[in-house]
Amino acid sequence: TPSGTTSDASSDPGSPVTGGNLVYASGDAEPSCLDPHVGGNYPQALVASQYLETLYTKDAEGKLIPWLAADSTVSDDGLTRTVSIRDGITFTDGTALDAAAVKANFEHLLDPKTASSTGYLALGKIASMKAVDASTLELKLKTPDNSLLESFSMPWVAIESPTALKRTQEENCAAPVGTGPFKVQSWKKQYSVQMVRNADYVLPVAGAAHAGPAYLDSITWRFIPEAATRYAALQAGEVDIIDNAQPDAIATAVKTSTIKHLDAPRPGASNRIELNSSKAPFNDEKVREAFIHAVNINASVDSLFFGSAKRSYSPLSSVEPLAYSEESLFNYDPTKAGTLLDAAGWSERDAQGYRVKNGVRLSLTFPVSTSQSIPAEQSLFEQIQATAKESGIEVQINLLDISSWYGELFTNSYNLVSAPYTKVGPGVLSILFHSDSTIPAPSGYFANLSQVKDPALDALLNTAGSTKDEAQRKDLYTQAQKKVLEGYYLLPLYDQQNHFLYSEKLKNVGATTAVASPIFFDTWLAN
Amino acid sequence: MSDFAKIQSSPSGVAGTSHGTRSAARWLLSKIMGGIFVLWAVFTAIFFGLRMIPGDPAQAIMGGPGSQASAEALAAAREQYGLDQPLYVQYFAQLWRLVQGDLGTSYSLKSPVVEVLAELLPPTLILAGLALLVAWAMALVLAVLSTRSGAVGVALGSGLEIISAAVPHFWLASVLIMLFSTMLGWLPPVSTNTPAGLVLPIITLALPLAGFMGQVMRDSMAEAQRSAFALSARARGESETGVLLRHSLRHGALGGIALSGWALGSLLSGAVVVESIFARPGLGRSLLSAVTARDIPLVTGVALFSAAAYVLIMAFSDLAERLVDPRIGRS
Amino acid sequence: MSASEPLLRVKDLDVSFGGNSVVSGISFTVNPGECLALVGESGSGKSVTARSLLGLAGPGSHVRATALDVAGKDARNFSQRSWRSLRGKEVGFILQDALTSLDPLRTVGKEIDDALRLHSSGSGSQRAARVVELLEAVGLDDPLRRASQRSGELSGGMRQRALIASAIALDPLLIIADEPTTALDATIAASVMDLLGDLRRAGSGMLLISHDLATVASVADSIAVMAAGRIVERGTREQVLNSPQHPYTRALLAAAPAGKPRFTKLSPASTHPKPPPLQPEQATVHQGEEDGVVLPVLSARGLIKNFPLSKTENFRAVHNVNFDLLPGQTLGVVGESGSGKTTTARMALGLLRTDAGTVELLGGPWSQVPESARRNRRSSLGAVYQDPLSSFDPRHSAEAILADALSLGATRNPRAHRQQISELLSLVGLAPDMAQRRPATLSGGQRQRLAIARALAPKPKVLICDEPVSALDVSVQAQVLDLLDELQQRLGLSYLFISHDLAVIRHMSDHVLVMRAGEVVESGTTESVFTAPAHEYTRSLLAAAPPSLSSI
Amino acid sequence: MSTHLAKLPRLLAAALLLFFLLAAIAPNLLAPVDPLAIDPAAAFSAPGPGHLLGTDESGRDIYSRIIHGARSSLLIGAAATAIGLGLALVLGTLAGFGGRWLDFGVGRILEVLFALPGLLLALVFIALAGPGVTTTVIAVGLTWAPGYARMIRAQIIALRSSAMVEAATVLGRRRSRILLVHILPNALAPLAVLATLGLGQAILWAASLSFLGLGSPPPAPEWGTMLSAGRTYLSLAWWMTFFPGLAIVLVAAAATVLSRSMKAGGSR
Ligand SMILES: Nc1ncnc2c1ncn2[C@@H]1O[C@H](COP(=O)(O)OP(=O)(O)OP(=O)(O)O)[C@@H](O)[C@H]1O
Ligand SMILES: Nc1ncnc2c1ncn2[C@@H]1O[C@H](COP(=O)(O)OP(=O)(O)OP(=O)(O)O)[C@@H](O)[C@H]1O
Ligand SMILES: [Mg+2]
Ligand SMILES: [Mg+2]
Repeated sequence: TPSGTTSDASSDPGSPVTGGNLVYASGDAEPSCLDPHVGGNYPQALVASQYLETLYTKDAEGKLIPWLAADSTVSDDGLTRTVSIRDGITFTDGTALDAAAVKANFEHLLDPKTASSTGYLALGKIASMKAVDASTLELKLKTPDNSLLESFSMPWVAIESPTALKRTQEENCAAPVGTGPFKVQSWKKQYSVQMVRNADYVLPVAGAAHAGPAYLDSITWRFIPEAATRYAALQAGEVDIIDNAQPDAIATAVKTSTIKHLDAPRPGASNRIELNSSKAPFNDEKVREAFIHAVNINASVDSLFFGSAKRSYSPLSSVEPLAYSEESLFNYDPTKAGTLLDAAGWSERDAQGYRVKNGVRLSLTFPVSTSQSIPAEQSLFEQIQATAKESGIEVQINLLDISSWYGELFTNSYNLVSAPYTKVGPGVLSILFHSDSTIPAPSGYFANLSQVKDPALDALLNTAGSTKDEAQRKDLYTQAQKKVLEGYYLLPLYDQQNHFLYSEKLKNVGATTAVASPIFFDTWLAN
Repeated sequence: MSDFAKIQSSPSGVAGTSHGTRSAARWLLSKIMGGIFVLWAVFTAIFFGLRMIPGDPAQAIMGGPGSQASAEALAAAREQYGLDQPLYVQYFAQLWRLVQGDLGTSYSLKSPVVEVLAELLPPTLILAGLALLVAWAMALVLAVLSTRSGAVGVALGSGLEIISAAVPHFWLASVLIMLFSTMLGWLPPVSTNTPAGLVLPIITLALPLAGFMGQVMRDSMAEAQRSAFALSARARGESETGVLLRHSLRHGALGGIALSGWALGSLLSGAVVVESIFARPGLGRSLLSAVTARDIPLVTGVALFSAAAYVLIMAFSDLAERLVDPRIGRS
Repeated sequence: MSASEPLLRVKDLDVSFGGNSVVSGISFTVNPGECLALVGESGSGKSVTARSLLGLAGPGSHVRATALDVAGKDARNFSQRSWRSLRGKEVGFILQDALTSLDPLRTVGKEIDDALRLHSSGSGSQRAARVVELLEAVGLDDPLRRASQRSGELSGGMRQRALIASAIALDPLLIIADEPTTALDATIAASVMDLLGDLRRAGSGMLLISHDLATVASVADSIAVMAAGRIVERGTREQVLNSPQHPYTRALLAAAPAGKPRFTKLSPASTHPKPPPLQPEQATVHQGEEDGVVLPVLSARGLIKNFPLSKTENFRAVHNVNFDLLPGQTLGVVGESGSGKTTTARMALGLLRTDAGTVELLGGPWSQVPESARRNRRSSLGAVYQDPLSSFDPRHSAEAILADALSLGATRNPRAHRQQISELLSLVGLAPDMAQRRPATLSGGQRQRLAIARALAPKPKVLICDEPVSALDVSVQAQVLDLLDELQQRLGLSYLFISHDLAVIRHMSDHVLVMRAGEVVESGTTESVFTAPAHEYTRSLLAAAPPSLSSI
Repeated sequence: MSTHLAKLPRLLAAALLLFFLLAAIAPNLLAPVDPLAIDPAAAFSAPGPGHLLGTDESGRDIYSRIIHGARSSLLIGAAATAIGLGLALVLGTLAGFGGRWLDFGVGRILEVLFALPGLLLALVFIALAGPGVTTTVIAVGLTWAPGYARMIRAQIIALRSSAMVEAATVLGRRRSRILLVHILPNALAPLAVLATLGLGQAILWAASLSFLGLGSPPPAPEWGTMLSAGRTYLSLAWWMTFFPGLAIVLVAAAATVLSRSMKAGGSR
């Protein structure tokens, strides 16, 4: 369990019971493919964590540990990575796990036809690979990459049966084959994915609460997009656990004895608002700083999240060991905001009280994707809008469907945007703030949404990503974080929220993967 | 029939088809030809309409704009789905495939649209069908009760109808869930495989429809109650109940039948909301996600399906009208 | 109940709707085998009276009577159940509105069977046999098939008969027939009256309601005349018809055109204001006269109109019709419903293309030229329709309608034509304060006057009148006919006058055209056609007409 | 039933609509509190003396938002209805007065529009034009247009062969003039009834689109948006959904009552 995961599963769960069907209700969009290699988003990671396993993972303390891999070494120049694969593990279709299988997975991920985005990016530095023997895989890298093992811990690069991967993508999407404690049995579109226990499951390492197969017979993975319905279903006992729990539901649930709460913030970047520095008015650092002081985040977060979200002052998630926080930069100070804006030339006001410079209103466009933000977050944005108005800043929130939202980003039609990014390790900083990330992919996509283009920062990130020295890595990433925070490129809000509510009948909930998706190997349903 | 019902009711007049057709075969033929035309037109409209939506279809195939598909991957997808061809070639190719019963492969689900529809159609049909039945029953009961029970009954009945026809689906759904699941614990808030899971979705869908149909039916029934033939039935010694059951009810039903085409559209639109809220698999929900994901083949498939359903329903309601009302079809 | 006891005894019947008294203080009796006719103009309360006798006065009604004995029972405090046992069984009721009195969704057989079933008379098969028997009795051909048809498949006369069949199904002691012939044309009306006469001869008492004295003259034993909710005169048929006492009865009798020579007034002179003196230009008569030869103002040669029934079949609505309308004269067109009268008129008006043949107006080509060529000559040809209301734009006031017609469509602003409008209004006998009114707020007679005023506004030479009075009450009809007569005399108008009412045609026309199934079967001067009909159809038409009142 | 009692619903409906109309014209008169003013500390206050109808998740006054929301909600309803009617007028006139082929063509177009579920039409249109109030309005208008067009066409066809038009022809009036002076005005009259009814239904539709995330942009107090936002907090703060929902139901119902009584009055 990564650090930061808190579960109020208090006291002794009692003795385990074998059997039963767990009903999980997911509020995320139903994946179009159950194989997280294809595309690669969090909903896929959530469900795939039940039937797929990764080469590495994180232990309860948040330390990276080998999982399907036994060990890994890197050459001195950092360009050759050798991974040794654990013995005695078979996929649920009977295929044995070996180096060739892992190689087949990596090739699958790198094949354009697979259309992997997250996994593809994570393995982007691999130049070539070779299965030296059954248990040794040798990877040649284009440039050194010290976050490769962290990448290996993400479900998007989970290892699947090579035999199964040879099937058509349609078949593989419907029922990927892995080594996990459960296996996919059937998928009724828009309703549920049914998974059954993998009776032959072998735990890759010792250390879990028990060995052998999972306690639960099966898992029904339902898709219930409406938050209120999902919570009502949990209350009614129709489902046993729900994700994407709403803050108000959490607040009421923690007061009851029948519903328990699991808080598992996601790794990678924090949830933040990006300030687009590539165009007016945020190309002026003073205006960025002024905006950040003009909005009152803390009061809003407290009231909207009922204490379930802790304010963040870092570009990285609190579960990232290398996260650097700088609270002093982000205090609510409208007076200071006013001074800064006056200094930046936004001193006049128009009829509605908004600031004006050269006849142009200080107006910020804020596209918000309806599918990416929860209602509480949308309300937070509205409150930001309201407090910004007091300082004479107009914020225009555009609620958009996801396709249109990307359209706004690709055409640079935004001043503010919030786009969470999940990745294990501080390497996410390079994705989000390196100037290379301002160059759009063929799809138009780019991750550096604040559009920082700072050669010094680029250099810091480059060295931090390739150094073998852990201390230097930490120092460089801290400097990089300082730089983006002090440049007022982003307004951190809180960790990426990942709250689960579950029935008290469900025991031993809390184990998660490296990306904080829960796993139910040790979980059982009390009678 | 209320004016509102009139605008929504059977378009047989619009199509300009002559009702003077004496043979059933000709009637059938005209229905089939009309149906084929509608399907073709819907296909064409959707084909060109969707292509006007900004965004690259290849991008949609590769998992939407958020995915960082490589240029090669995009090109491969374009080729695989024939998107590299000129638009008219694509159009005729797709039309030809459509004639052969092939609706293409869904961009987002990566499986044949025909299969997706086959999987999602039954739950929606069950939901919509039952909702229609319940709506009919509720409308009839409301109409009969309020017609039978004097001024207060009429006021109460029409008040109920007007209010239930004015309730937004999603609001009703939320309130029903709060009431019957959270507070009373009688019914599951999400659809389940048990019949109990169908109750709330059906009520949500049926109630506004019932309100609407009730208004129309009661109008027709009230008109029948006031008519000369009702008076002559009374003069024959018929009781009020007899007049209602033997005469007015049919006229009320006729008003309801005329609404069935509209009801279908309303049910499908309502299904989008209801299926989302109650987490039911179905066509409505996939329509919403398909449009959001710019999944052109799936949107086309759903549109074609609902157009076909519309054509069928119209034919059936035409038939039903002819059965109930022999005036249609003659002269 | 003994034989001598009356079937119906009504004393001081009052009916009111929400405080509005509609019927007050009515008393009458009907004895077995007797036929009492209740006559009076529209709205006088006849139907309300009839419905009250069955407890069906309607929602919101308040019925009071000192005596109300129906079929020997005091019905004043009847429960719904007692009423139901009376209705259909002891009293058969034929509703005023025959065309809509049968449920269009049910078969005629079912409707008739209802009466039998409700009073539990016989088993299913017995009842079915009885239904067929009844349909046969009322003179429907192929009764077995008729029983399985719905009212929409029957003609008006057939529906009226089916309704009668359902009313007499249980051999009621008393039959109430409310306007049983109004909707029917002369031939069919006559046969329905015959049928009712047969029933009465079979021993039933009857209350016959009509607004037309001429129609009841042949059947009724005694007559009660109603006006404004009261009975103003009552007596035997001979008493009432031959020596009417009440002025209202006299007016009603005078209003019937039957047997009144041309240009005799049908309505009391006092009913409309005196027309203003003639203007010289309008007084010119015989415009078409040249060198002593009278040229027709409107003439038709070989008119043919076919309507497509299907792709292959055509229906001959008008076939080879010829006529000449002479200046200052009236050409009457008569014939049963569907004989092609209206179609002919529409062709003459240039509203319908002719399939063959020509129409000439004032000696110039009319039907063959395009509408644009006709447009500026339209002012010499006007039209008056059966239903004036629907021919007005409901949003316009009377004066706007007239202004539009006066200005040839240039304006609807009445100010420009104030003088002419008031002249027109007084010409047709409408009070000046009617100018502001919308057509819907006018009475039937007033509407028809307005329609005539509008038709006269462009100073036409020819008026085509298609059933201009058949929707009107006898007394109102009389006023309108008088008006048309008078206008013709004063303005020298020519009329093409269409009616199915022989009496009206005879009263109005100089020449007559008898049509049947699209063809003219006979034509000639009014006198010759009516006194010496040459064609057999004309003779049967004349025979079916109700006898003229003077002959009784 | 006494006439007073019969008139009561009509009076009530008229009063309600007038109230909301007043709210749309002069919201500050009825609700002086700023509908956008947030107060996180007072979030989720239950209805009471301070906040008549409670507050929402941002502590905004619900009563004030409903009153201030009347303008955009009614405007959405009215504009959508106007667009639907306008489009229908063109189509209906073409069909009813433009000759057989036009009639046939328009008839087919209408049939096809009918065969597409309204929501699909709206969704596709919103995808095409991007979300927003204008788009919503046009989308809802588009959805209703075929129905109105069919009505108008039927009206025009009925009028075209009416005695009124015949009388005008006999008086020598041109077709164009007959269309303008007699047919169109008379075809439109019954549409007033429909427009009233459509107003309520259009607001309902717009609300549904808001629920699907395609409505007006925040923080504008639009009823549908308020309704769908409050839905999340149903168990915590029922008043957040109940009152905006009530406003929608009341307006839609009042519009129905009014249009039905207009119709009854018109046919008399
Ligand atoms: N249900 C009713 N409510 C109110 N007024 C009514 C009702 N029924 C009839 N009346 C009024 O009663 C009066 C008499 O109507 P009734 O139908 O008896 O006339 P009538 O003599 O039969 O006329 P007609 O020859 O036109 O049939 C009319 O003024 C009519 O408007
Ligand atoms: N537009 C039309 N299309 C088809 N048939 C028509 C049309 N107009 C009239 N007819 C038919 O032509 C025949 C003559 O009709 P027309 O209206 O001229 O009769 P009429 O003598 O005026 O009858 P009535 O006395 O009932 O007014 C009827 O059978 C009628 O059904
Ligand atoms: Mg009457
Ligand atoms: Mg005629």
